[in-house]
Amino acid sequence: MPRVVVDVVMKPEILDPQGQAILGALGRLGIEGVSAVRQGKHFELEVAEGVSDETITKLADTLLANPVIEEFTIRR
Amino acid sequence: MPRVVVDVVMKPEILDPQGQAILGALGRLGIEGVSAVRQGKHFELEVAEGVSDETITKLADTLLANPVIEEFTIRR
Amino acid sequence: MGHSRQADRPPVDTVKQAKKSPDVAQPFRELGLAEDEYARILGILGRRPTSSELAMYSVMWSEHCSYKSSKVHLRQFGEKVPAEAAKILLVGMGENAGVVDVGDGWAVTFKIESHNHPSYVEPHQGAATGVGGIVRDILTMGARPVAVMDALRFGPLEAPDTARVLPGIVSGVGGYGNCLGLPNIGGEVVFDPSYLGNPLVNALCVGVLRADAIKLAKAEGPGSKVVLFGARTGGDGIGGASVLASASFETAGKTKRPAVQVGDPFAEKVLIECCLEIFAADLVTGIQDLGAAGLSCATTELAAAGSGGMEIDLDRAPLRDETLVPEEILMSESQERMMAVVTPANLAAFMAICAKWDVTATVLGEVTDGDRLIMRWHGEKIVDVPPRSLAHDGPVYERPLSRPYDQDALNGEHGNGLPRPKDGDRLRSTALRLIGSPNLADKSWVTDQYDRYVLGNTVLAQPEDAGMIRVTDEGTLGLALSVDGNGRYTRLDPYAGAQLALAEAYRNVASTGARPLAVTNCLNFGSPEDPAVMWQFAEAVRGLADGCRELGVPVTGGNVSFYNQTGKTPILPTPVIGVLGVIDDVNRRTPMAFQNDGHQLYLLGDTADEFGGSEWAHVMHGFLGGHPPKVDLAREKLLADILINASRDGLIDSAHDLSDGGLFIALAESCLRGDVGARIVLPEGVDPFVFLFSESAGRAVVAVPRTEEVRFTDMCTARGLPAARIGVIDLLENSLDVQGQFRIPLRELRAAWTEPFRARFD
Amino acid sequence: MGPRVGVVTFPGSLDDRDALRAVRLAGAEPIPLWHGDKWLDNVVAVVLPGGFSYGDYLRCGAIARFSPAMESIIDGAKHGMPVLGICNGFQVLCEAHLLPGALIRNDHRKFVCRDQRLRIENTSSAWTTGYAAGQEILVPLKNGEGGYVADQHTLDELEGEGRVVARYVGDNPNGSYRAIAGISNAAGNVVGLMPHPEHAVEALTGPSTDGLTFFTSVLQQLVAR
Ligand SMILES: Nc1ncnc2c1ncn2[C@@H]1O[C@H](COP(=O)(O)OP(=O)(O)O)[C@@H](O)[C@H]1O
Ligand SMILES: [Mg+2]
Repeated sequence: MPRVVVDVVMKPEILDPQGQAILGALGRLGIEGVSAVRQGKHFELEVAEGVSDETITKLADTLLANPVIEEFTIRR
Repeated sequence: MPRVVVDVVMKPEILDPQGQAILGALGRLGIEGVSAVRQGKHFELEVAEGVSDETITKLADTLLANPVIEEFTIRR
Repeated sequence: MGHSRQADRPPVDTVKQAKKSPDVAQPFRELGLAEDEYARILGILGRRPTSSELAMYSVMWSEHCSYKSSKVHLRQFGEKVPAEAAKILLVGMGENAGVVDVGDGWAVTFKIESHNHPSYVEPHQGAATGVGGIVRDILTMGARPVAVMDALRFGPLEAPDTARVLPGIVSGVGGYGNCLGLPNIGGEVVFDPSYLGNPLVNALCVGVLRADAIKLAKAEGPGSKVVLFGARTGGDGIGGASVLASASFETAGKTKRPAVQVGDPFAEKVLIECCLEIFAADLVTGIQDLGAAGLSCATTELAAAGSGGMEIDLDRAPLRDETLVPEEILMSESQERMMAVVTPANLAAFMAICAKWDVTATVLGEVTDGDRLIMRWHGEKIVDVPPRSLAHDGPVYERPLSRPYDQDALNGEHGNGLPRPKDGDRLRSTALRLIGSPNLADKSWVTDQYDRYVLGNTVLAQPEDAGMIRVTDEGTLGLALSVDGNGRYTRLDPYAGAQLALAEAYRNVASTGARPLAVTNCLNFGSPEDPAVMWQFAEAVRGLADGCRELGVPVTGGNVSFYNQTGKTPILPTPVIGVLGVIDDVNRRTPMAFQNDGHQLYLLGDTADEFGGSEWAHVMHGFLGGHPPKVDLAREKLLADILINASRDGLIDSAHDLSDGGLFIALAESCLRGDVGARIVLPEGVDPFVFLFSESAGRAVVAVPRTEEVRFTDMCTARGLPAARIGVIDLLENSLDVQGQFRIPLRELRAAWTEPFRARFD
Repeated sequence: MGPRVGVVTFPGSLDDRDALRAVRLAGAEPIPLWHGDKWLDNVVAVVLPGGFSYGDYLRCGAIARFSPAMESIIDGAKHGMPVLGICNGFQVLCEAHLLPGALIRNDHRKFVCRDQRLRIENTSSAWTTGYAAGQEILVPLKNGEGGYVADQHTLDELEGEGRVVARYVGDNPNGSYRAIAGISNAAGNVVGLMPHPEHAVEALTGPSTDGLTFFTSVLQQLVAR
């Protein structure tokens, strides 16, 4: 069954407190070379053959992401 | 600056309440053809040129994912 | 990366530029300024404003920040301040929040504020940042925030959009408050069609401090540093509160900035602890939170309250988004930021505490002995204004008012002809319909998402009449708080409606045994440009000011929210009133639950045939008309006295005030809370329907141990408060039995009460 | 004053004051500890309190686990020092691998605050000796991510070794596997608990005083030693 992946991240101009917290922890872990972290959501959907791109987009736009503050990408 | 993506999902044997809830909502939205949803986390890291695969793996394994319940994939 | 983008930007408008090009057309209208307001700015400055100055005037003179439509009315709170206020008011209206003296060297600051519009756009973040904002107001006074409350209004429970808005708002209020570690001790959830396109989110915070440790928003002492600390400044909320991002920003190549702010409760929690440590070490001479109008507001208010001026290097502000232009930085409403004035001697210690808490802190400039607020951007002067002209000398309007065209018709339509239940069976089904209606139903679906235990000082919380907290665990001093409002009553009579809201909150506080002390308010209305709305507003303020004077409780602060409407249709006028009370010994608190077998139930107060604006008329007939219940504030005072004395002397072991839904609902709630039954005997000659469901004000039900009955009734008789014995608590009964009429098993009652929310949202 | 019992404050800890109060009411000397200090100030037992350390960003407890204080606590725990993790503290202990399994989002996906009945199933851990086996207690529960999960093998092992310290009675409030509310390590000195005993230590402010026994239990142990 085909799998579709939808990744949702905060719009770049919106605060991403989680990314900030992770970046802080990296320092304490002694991991270097990472200059920015953004955290988002990752969805893996199993869809039937015929499901259209429009359907997936509608799904992402209404349910998986909040378009007021987030944006998404779809990978099939 | 190179970007690395780490996706983290729950191991299949662990209950995923958020994925379940989305599946339930799909029915109510009248979207058909989706048979399973898993929700995970999506990280976008900006890393310096020289950062090795090992470093990223260590980062994912010790911080970004909890190996007790989660598994991860890395895309560079 | 910053540099290449910098090249795309239009040159920054400077004071020099403004002098050289007096005739440049400026987008003041798009920024919400009227022609005459713009002319006034030209007069104040003697030249055209720079675009940064224009941005500042536009946000500072917005309705939200300047109170230009409400100011002339709000003055009454000061003019009619009750004599009692002199004894307790340490800081009055006008500061971030009022402060009252509660004894034992302790002071309390509390305030309620709206976040209605953002919560409609993005329910979770809108509500969350509403809580965040009010908590910072309280913190700014030098207090430790100790509890929050939330008064919420939604469209009909069954409306599809309510399923979007309500869960998001509740998770936002809970998510932010829980993460700050502040117990939520009460609030309201009310449904009415008028709120469908415009929900209300009113958040209250209360804080405690030592009476000698109050902090003020004031920049004093030339040479003192102006420090911005907390979160970095981003582009969020520009256009959220008061203006829309204008054409001038589009020329900077911007797509639209997000209209909502996103909150980071963790950052705020850390900021709170950091500030409290800074206060404890006495390191600031003035402090201000950044809320609406962000840096514009903080700098001008600090400077305006001081005796000197201020100079700021705006380019030092740490940014989250390097592309922001000065105008945007000045207007940004990024959350979790504070501004402090710190003497050079204290600066190092101040910075060390910030570092300990990992809080970014940056010196932006300093206090001067001049009288101007000056800002520079990479060395060029972009702002040079008299700060008081922004903070205090904004426009003031006496907006036209007129009684709504339908007011007389509304009041004339009494609804006396509405069919009333006449026999026991019909009274029973009415009772079940009411307790299972959204406004009266169990709210624990909402309140179970709020932490009420954290800090370990919560003595009473929802669903009690008022929340109560212990000030410290080393003493017994306690605070009680209730928030109430009734839009339907206020629509029928705004003067009385505001007083009824005040009376209800006052009565709720007294029901717990605490003495009401002070008032805060959040006035939610439609457009001030609509004379009918303005009349409602003026009447409500007059009613509240008169009511506070009569009850002897001063208004210490509050908030006005206008433009609550869908299209041209305003919401029901909704003043939400918060009353703070004090109790010497929290161990003497009176809970609402019926507990002990055989204790006698007394109804205090008078019951008249009053159904105007009632839940019964609303639920059973969808009807609104007539007049709200009569207001008798002298009676409210007497009732409160009796409730307080009875609690202190141990004469009662439960009390519950009567409000929406009347006596039956109060009895049902007390039975369900204690999980015990009661037998009710209707007094001779009463109309059972009126007795059970009328919403007459000034009433409460108390449970009196048999041993205290004589003392209690003697006290009521001596003071002239009607007290009628109406029944007894019956542990074996397991039902609410209204003898001769109907009997409802508690299980059935509870099922009806909990059904609406679970069925809708689970 | 009794033995010194430490309570760690992480950025975002919320119930640290409550835990200090519970320690005091139990008769021990409460010692506040700062997450950034490795030095544990001569405490003989440690409580990791509830809250949202580091905002619960990433995963609850994931970032707190790497603090300097935790390094010392992990070390101490391995040498038998009693450690109690409450709510967020439980999450930190799982992230630190001092306890098996993990805590995930409640199955109903809402934060829940309610008075919860628990059954104490293990009375030999350092923190539960004062209870009677099978005793039912009432304490507040408040969490958004309180669902205890582990693989079958681990669950069976926990059950087999009697390391399920407390179980939810009545409705499972968060979808925890096998209604598990708390567990201990094999040695019994480290206990993680999702509900909040520190909020049930005074009749005035809690639903009961049943929670106090967690703190008096450890005290008796320490004094007996
Ligand atoms: N949004 C809310 N947040 C917190 N507590 C609430 C909320 N809504 C209602 N409550 C609580 O539920 C109880 C019942 O509410 P309500 O019927 O409005 O009380 P009252 O009529 O006494 O003012 C009160 O304790 C109130 O504080
Ligand atoms: Mg009440």
